[in-house]
Amino acid sequence: MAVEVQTKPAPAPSREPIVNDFSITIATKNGSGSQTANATILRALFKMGIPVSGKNIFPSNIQGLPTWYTIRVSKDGFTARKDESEILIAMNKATVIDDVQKLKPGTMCIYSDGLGYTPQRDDVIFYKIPAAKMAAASGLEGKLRGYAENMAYVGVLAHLLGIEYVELESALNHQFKGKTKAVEPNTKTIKMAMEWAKVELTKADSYRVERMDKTTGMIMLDGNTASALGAVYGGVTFVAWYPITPATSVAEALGYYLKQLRTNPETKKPTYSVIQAEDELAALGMVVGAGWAGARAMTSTSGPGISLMAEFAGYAYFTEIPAVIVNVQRMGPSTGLPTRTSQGDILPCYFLGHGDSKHPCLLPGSIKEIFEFGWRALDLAERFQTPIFVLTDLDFGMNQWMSESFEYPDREIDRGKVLKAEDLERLKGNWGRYRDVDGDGIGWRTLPGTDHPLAAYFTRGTGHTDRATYSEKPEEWEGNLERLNRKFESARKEVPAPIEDRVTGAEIGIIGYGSTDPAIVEARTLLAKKGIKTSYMRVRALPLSESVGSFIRAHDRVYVVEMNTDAQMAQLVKLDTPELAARIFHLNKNDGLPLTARWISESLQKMEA
Amino acid sequence: MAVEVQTKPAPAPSREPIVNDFSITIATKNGSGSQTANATILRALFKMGIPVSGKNIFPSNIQGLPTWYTIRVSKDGFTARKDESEILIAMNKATVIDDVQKLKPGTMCIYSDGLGYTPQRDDVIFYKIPAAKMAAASGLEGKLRGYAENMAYVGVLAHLLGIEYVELESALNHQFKGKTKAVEPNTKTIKMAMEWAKVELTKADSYRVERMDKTTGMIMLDGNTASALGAVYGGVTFVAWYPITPATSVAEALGYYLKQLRTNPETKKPTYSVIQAEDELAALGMVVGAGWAGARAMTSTSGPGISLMAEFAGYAYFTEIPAVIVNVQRMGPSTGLPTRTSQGDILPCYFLGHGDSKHPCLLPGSIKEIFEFGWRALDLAERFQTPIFVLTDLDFGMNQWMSESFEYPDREIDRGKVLKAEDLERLKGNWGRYRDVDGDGIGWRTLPGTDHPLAAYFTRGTGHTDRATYSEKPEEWEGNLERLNRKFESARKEVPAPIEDRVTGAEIGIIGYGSTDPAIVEARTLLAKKGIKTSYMRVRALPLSESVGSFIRAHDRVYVVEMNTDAQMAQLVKLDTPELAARIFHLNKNDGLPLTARWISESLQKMEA
Amino acid sequence: MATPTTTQPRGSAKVNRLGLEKSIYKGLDSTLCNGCGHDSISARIIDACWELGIKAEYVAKFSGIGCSSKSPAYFLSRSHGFNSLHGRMPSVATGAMVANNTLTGIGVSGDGDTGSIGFGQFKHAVRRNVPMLYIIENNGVYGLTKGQFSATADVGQELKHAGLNELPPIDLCLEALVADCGFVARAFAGDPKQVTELLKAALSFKGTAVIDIISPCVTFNDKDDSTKSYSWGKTHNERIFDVTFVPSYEEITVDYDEGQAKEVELHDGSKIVLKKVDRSHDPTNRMAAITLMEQAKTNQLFVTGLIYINNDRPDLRDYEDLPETPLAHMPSSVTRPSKESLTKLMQGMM
Amino acid sequence: MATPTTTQPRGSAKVNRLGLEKSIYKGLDSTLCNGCGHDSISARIIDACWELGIKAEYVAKFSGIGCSSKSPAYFLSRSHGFNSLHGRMPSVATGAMVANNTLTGIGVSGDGDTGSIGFGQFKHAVRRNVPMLYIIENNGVYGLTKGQFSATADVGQELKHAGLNELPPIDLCLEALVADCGFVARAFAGDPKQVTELLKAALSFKGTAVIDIISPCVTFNDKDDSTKSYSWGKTHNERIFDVTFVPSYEEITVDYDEGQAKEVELHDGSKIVLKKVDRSHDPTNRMAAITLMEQAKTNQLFVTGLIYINNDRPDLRDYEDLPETPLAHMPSSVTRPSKESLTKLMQGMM
Ligand SMILES: Cc1ncc(C[n+]2csc(CCOP(=O)(O)OP(=O)(O)O)c2C)c(N)n1
Ligand SMILES: Cc1ncc(C[n+]2csc(CCOP(=O)(O)OP(=O)(O)O)c2C)c(N)n1
Ligand code: SF4
Ligand code: SF4
Ligand SMILES: [Mg+2]
Ligand SMILES: [Mg+2]
Repeated sequence: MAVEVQTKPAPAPSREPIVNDFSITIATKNGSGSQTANATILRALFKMGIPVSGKNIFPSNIQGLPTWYTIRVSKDGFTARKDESEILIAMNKATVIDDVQKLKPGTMCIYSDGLGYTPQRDDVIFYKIPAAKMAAASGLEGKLRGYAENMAYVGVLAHLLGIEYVELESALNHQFKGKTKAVEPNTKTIKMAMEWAKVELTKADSYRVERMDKTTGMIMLDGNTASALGAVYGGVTFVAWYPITPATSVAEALGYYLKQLRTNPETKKPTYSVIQAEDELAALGMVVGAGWAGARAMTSTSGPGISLMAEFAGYAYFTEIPAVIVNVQRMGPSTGLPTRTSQGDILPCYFLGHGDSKHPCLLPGSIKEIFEFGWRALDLAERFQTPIFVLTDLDFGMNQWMSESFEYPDREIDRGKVLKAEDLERLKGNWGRYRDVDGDGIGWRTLPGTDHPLAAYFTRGTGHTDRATYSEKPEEWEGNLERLNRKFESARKEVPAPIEDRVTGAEIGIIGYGSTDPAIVEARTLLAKKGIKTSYMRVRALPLSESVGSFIRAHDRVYVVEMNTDAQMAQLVKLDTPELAARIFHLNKNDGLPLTARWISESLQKMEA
Repeated sequence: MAVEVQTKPAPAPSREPIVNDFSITIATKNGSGSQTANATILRALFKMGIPVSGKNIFPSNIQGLPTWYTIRVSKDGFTARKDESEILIAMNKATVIDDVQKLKPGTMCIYSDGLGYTPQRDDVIFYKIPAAKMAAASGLEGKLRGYAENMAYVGVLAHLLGIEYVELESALNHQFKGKTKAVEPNTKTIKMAMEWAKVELTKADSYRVERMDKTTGMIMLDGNTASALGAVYGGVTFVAWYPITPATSVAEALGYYLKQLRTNPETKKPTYSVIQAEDELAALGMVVGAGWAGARAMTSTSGPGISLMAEFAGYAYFTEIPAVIVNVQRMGPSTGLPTRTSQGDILPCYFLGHGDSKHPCLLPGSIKEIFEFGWRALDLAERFQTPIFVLTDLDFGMNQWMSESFEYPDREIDRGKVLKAEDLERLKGNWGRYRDVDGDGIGWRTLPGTDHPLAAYFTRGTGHTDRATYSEKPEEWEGNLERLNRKFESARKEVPAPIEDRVTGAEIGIIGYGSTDPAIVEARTLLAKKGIKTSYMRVRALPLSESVGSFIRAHDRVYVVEMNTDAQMAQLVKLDTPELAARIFHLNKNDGLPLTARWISESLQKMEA
Repeated sequence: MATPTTTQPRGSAKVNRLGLEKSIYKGLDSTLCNGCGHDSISARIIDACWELGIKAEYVAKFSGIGCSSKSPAYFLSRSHGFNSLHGRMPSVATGAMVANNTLTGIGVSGDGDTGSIGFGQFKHAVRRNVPMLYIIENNGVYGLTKGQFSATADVGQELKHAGLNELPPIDLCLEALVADCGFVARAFAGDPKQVTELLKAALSFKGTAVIDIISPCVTFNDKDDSTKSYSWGKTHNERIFDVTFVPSYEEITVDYDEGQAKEVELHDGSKIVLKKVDRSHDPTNRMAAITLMEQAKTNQLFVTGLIYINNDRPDLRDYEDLPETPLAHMPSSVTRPSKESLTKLMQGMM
Repeated sequence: MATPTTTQPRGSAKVNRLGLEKSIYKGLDSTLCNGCGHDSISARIIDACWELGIKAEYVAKFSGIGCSSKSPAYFLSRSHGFNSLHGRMPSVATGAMVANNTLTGIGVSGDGDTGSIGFGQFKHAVRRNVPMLYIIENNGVYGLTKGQFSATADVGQELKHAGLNELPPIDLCLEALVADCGFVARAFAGDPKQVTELLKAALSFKGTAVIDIISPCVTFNDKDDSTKSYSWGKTHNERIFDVTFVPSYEEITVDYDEGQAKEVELHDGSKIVLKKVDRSHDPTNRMAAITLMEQAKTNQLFVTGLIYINNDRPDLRDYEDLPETPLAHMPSSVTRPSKESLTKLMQGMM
């Protein structure tokens, strides 16, 4: 086999080994089956105890358009995206020239001979691999042979970096749930490729991996699975949804795990129902109907679905019906970039619906929190009898993250204020659906089917008295809206509070939320290295906690870091603390890619200058 | 006929006549046909040269529920609602007790003997009228007889106040377009009632009207008609709509006036098209399709329709398609109070759609301006290739207002940047749909059907290059969004600027918009009487003009007066001028009734205290 | 308008089999126009529920927006009501009926609500066979917004402001049939006996039972030449059957000639007895039903009665394989999987 | 897949009657999966438009969202395209076709786009008879979101992740028929000749022409037992007619036995020649068409061809009584009434 190795030594001066601290980009075509290969590498590294994260930058297409999978290997445990990768695995003819162009001097590139590519740079180390031949040698046919090509780069990379074969094998076993028939052809190719590389390649780069112990007890999964599991452990009983990228896998994971965990072992009957609706209007309509009737009900969607849910969201807000809406944000406005990430639905969700509507929004900042907020959202929805939005995004939802293990819910399921027939008996029917008897703005509700002649009330989107009868009286309208605002203020105190890291002596504060947390955490270490101290407040919900104000007050300049065009959170922060607005700065970017620590740190420094 | 007149003199001490300065409330049942009667009174007063305004407080029901029609007579030209009326015409058994309760001492009440009501107050002057008998005497049958009862109170009131019979008669002729058959039975009843009153009633109250000359050259109409006329003179060619209170009459008036003014006199063909869609999603979809194809297209709707239009609004924003959306605001959230007014859709319209969408909103503050913004909105939509919202409300839209005559548009119709086949020839096809060649963020578009091989482009809600081809490239996405923001900033300068009345020495500024203007104007005179100087800025569009900032800076305290629950405009003002937020105060109320000057002035004083 | 039927308690009995007077089944006073067809339908719902001895506490009422959709406030005040959004009643009912499978669902919609904005939801609810009675109070007009055409307006129909309708009408029975509805009926609000019997049958049906009731709008669409007017209905109402509903707990006492009547048995053992009146129609034959509706549409015939019945389709609760305990009442012990299960899951992800 | 037809320029002619090569009618390179049925439909659209000598500049292309809805980018690059929102193509096309009555409209949608989220708009566009060709690329699945069931999936259809479908399918031809569509056809993407001829006929039809084309999704729903797969299509495709379209500017040269063929003339003088193949069906008989589709649905028959044609309904442009000048090009002198007219109006309001 012909092998071509970069012979001129790369101009890298030091050549000290770079261990467990680099990124790998695998450039392929959509639909070429490289996911398995990439996941195998990721998992093998993870099981070697090395912190990793995997991000797929993919097109809105099923087959053929360019896709980049990036694996970050970080001994320090950083999981954010990096601006550049040190290792490129080039498997896509359409992008190879561009992809190589982006490499920094001293980095490396593995490429398939099938690309017909001839390296044009001498400051990068190239390894050409006969991927197609190796795949042919695998004995696999058709589509599967294409997949085997991917295993070829796995093997070569493993050899060059020192990824342990046993971990690759067990990663494949994990993925194929131990099905030898599926695993074997892959391991065979990997072994072959490793052998080949050992014989034919001379390692000229400095990148290697070494076993560590930084992932013990950690799990690896995508955020949408975490969302689904959160709901499963939150006791969800009804799900209605409509397919939309990147939210689809929430519902699919719900289907999968509910079946597994919530089928009655005796009757084999489900203790839940999942319905694929005809669109998002119907999906939320069903959820609202189910929530009204007493189910723990939720839906999941993304941008366009949010727009279509506006009318029902306002209805549920005003009639006070629990509902959980998971919004896995993608890039908008409009259809936008359906396979790219953004945090652009903060304002749209908070104010969804005409008139004076507003909704508590939960903003999990880690995979573990996505799970936690998954069950808490259901509790909050029933407690506050209102729609609760949970906002994650494509980066969280569809990428592979390492995470601490999830903690079992630390409190009982909260079904909120529901009066049973016996309660009504006790109250002698003296109750009002919208009466604020507890001072928290939340009334007591009854469920249809309650066997008491005075249980019934009439739910309507029109003005009503506290007994739910129609009313156009100015005082009654105002009174009801005031109570709703009181309820909203009660929610402000109950939604997850921000998490703060205040650093003494820091003049600068950073406010962030959601999936940008890893990049912010890393950016703070970069800034610290430059001698810039920063405090950090990660907000976890809307309405904003009152502590946001004191955080801002404690700093001279506060940068709100986010991933949208209009600095939406910064706007909300200013609205809540107008008197501090002069200290609040926008640090937002929205190009579809997850923020990087470098961008945050450099932009902040520029603004400071 | 038995007549009962308050004999004990009311405790009013002075008994000076109160001329042309009071309000009349006519309490009836919905569907009882009292509109004609009320309009007759209103118009007769108007034609006597006395400033008047008429407001209908009606239920969301077709027949039977209580309705109050209020006519304000104001020699000073104030047209805002007043908190109380001095004259009650009680025709509804269901509300008479309450209605009388609300009267202040010294005021008067005309009531029908049909109510079976016995006056319980001796500080109010009562006139009982045998309305049913008079109606019977009219010779009318069935429903019409009920209507005649209404003419009975017209006659009695006319006698008591001194409304001239000729003006009543000509008002009826105006309403019935001179159809004697329709007019006659009414004039007959009025005359009879006036006669009866002359003979049987002793005037014990102090209210009267006197001819003035304050309405010469003025017109009287409702805002929805003004909206429709604005669009007609704006050259609208396509309308799609879906019925909804209180916007329905915009489309109905469009149908009426387009037929009248825009039928080709030769071919008898319409030069426009009006389609009743199956819902609001389809209505805006049709408008967007028509606007894309080159029609001047618009729709009209209210709250729930706005929610349903969210997805298309975002689409049109992002693909840059002109569209005008008239939102006649009603009380929300949700179905809310469909027949009550509010300014609750400021935020929802401004940010309509998921992702980072935003839309210019026009906020006319008078009937004349509704007309003007009607045509300007179409120009702006085509100029900026974007949806333009025009926000009026139920109070403006469905009530009778006196207004200055409309001015004919002072500039040519602006069809925006459209390239024709010959332009493309000249450019040798070198154009890009989304290319910012003029530095204002606005690209040039072509219309389908343009006879040039390079005219076509592909409109999509997904990310695109400046040639409208699909793109997921981060820089291209960002570049496009930056251009959209630039375009939005261009629009900021072109939308109607605020109108200011700066008073030297005033520490207090008031910011208002829309239908609350008359109440603010009046409140300022009340405040002035108390020695409180105020400046006033009426904003007329979003995005807010930069002059808002300088207005705020010029005052110590600025009150944003509005009619919604969440002080939406105040929020936007703060967002645009965060550094001034500490001076900005919310003066908002939202109970379904138009604001009154007294409420504004008293609340402001309370906040000042 | 009293409607003596086989199922009503005999003689002077003032209470039904639950021992309840009819007044218990009433709602608030109607705020609709005097003489509105919708009000007589409300009265029939009260009759039917009382006569069947339905426990109102177990009924859930649904509607969209419109005059028609207001009517659930005017019957069964002991039942929970859900006045939802314009055109969205089907989705709301879907969620509620799945959340609690012990509920009986009564939905009331209008021709605008169902035929325009809610058309997609209507068709999909029928396709899913959501277990509920779905009444369309069809007046060919938008009542609440004061007289625009709905999609069921006939060609040539005239309205005061809207002018003349030229677009072909949607036939909601045909639409239901094509969407695989298992219970399709048409009736006239001015024909109390038939409405009541059809309602009773529909309330015992398992799956979506659609009844399209022509219900005149006296305020905006009651001119004699409107096919949705009282006078048109009265003169054109062509009953294909004389329908009698016999609940499971009663014996058939109604008598009829062999061969002239058809008996259809429902899931709960109750029976619908159909006495042929005029034309011959087999309501268990789908193609015959489609043909009949198609003919009626083309020729503006006002045929009323049970158009189609098919007991065999699974309903949504079957599709969803719902357990006995309503989802709404599933205890936390069941809905939250064990701590161990989470630990195991976590281990699998390590 | 070249498709020789009567209308194509004979012999070695490389240009059509406008003197244009076929490549002019192409679009961008497709980004759909290799072998996707949608791509062969795009190719047929290119064929049909080229063969008819349609001026692409006067065509407007519309779509919703889905793999299918992407395809307008892959044909007629000289035509303006409008890739709208999921399920909302009908309303957008309605507006555009009214705004400019000189445009020829080609809409491409998917079974999800039309049968689920866009069902209401689809039915109402057909009811309005929006003048356009409305193609549904029907694969029984949501392609772009990776393999969920659409509402046209047959009972018993299985998908990798979604499992087994139990809900009855929506038949979009039947739905179009019931909504009074005047041109209803079904075809199979793997049958190029029939697709092209039907497209040509549809492009000459005045009003909404619906063609439901079974278009296999090779990635998510091409298992042999799926009724939307290539192999099912190939083995089950039962053409009811051999369709040939003869444009107005050509003579009929196709020969056929008298009695075995039927000729339908369109508004523009072109003709559709239908040679009977198998079963006897009269496509001008609405009830026959409904019956055929109902039978096909019940028995999972894959009958293809022109199901129904009716030239007599006015289209939306008739209903709207559109003038000759497109609304889009109406000059300001016409669209802004005179100053005098305003003065007069104002006087009337004084
Ligand atoms: C989204 C939305 N659009 C419009 C309306 C206004 N609206 C209220 S009722 C109605 C039509 C009702 O017609 P129909 O369903 O036939 O009921 P009817 O009043 O005739 O009984 C409309 C358009 C609304 N409430 N919501
Ligand atoms: C409002 C909205 N909801 C969901 C989606 C996600 N989505 C994109 S395509 C699609 C289904 C497409 O199916 P179909 O119309 O059958 O087209 P196919 O891909 O099968 O050709 C969905 C649900 C969307 N784009 N917009
Ligand atoms: S308007 Fe018509 S539909 Fe509405 S309540 Fe009156 S009669 Fe009934
Ligand atoms: S996923 Fe299916 S429908 Fe989409 S492009 Fe691929 S084959 Fe075609
Ligand atoms: Mg109706
Ligand atoms: Mg599909």
